[in-house]
Amino acid sequence: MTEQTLTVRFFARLREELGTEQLTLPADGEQTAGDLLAALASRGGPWAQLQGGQPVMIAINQAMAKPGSPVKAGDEVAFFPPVTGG
Amino acid sequence: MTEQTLTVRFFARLREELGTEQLTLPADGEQTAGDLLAALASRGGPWAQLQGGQPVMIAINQAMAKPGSPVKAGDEVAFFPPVTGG
Amino acid sequence: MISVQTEDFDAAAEYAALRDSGAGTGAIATFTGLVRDSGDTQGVSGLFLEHYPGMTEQMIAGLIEEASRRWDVRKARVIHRVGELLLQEQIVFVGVCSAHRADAFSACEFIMDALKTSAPFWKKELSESGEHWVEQKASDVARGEAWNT
Amino acid sequence: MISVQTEDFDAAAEYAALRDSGAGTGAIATFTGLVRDSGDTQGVSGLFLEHYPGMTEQMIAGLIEEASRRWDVRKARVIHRVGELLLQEQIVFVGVCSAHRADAFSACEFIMDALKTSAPFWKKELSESGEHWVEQKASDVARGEAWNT
Repeated sequence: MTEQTLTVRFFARLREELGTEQLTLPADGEQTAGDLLAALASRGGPWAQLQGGQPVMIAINQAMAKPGSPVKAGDEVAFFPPVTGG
Repeated sequence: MTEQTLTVRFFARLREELGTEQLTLPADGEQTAGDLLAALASRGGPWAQLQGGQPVMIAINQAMAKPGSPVKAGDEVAFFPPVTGG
Repeated sequence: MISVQTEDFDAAAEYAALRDSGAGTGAIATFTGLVRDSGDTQGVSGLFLEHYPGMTEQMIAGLIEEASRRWDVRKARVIHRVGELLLQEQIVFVGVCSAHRADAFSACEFIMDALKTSAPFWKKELSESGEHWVEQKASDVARGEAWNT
Repeated sequence: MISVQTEDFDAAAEYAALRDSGAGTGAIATFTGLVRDSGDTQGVSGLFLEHYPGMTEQMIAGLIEEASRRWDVRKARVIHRVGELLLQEQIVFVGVCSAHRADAFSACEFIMDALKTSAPFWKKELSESGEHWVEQKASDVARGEAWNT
């Protein structure tokens, strides 16, 4: 029962505006990345932008994912703005 | 009256097969590059390939030209196979 | 081979290593991106580049694999810098060697386009008036998607 | 700048010179062609390259001008070797720097494709069994013509 949490990471503009680089949250049974975003957005303040604001990209365990992708205990879920590398 | 000739140059496979790098020919009034090719082809032997053989490219004064392009005294006319650089 | 690093790179040494990759190589295409003033902001002095360690390297490896399935790729090299970079510094290097010219160009351009649209890097422009995150360009997204047709 | 020469070239020095071309440069694309065994002949040891002095340089200058009309080209460099070249030696270098990535790639590839189909160079393959002139490839002609659409 050591893995009943998941890790949430934020990058770039989101990391700065949320003032948060990483969170550990309880893993909540049948949950999608979109559910997680909605729960975080309901914190209000800068967190509200996670829903209905600028586009938010999602990665689960370092692979691109969609709002409907399931997340489970032990996962690393990341939220970030569209990438601008190169 | 110093310029009543034209220079004909051959490159690559043509230069080798004709055994000729350069010719000086009398400039013959109203003449095209194609006329010149036909006159050279009529020499027979390896020269016959200049008409009806493998494709022959034409340059006049170092710019690509066509069989119908006029040639005149003082011109440098070159015949060569399709290019294969790079 | 893939490197994500803060240090600058030696494009000459990278070219030499690509060239030294066997008798079948006939073509080497390289691309280097430099920090440029985007023109959107006054007095830009440089960039700060953030990335997602681990995921970045995995995604780039995936891009090289995909390029190798689509074209003849004898060797590919990708270097992407992160951290603070001044104007005119080198940001990114992509080098591909192939038997054939068209394959070298296509694979190099595909990897470079995909780096812009898929790999988790984010640029922040640093200027006299402060700093701001660069927005993704629609033209980059379109170029990335064009390879899927 | 255009060079047609028998000597080898230093791709690293060429890259450095391209990079040093002003603050607007964001992208440098390079292509290097190496002598490769075409696979058509047994025991190829190298090539002999003939050209039409004067006309070659004029045609390449025209290609660079055309590329500069079609794309953002800050600097372009073409080097083409002639004479006898062994397997794996460098034959040709095309480097373009531009403000933009897509322009650098397009201009570099356009010049390279046109070099294959328009510039008066001829290759002779040297092998154990003698030597023979390389025939023009239909695929090269098609690639050259594709830029005219």
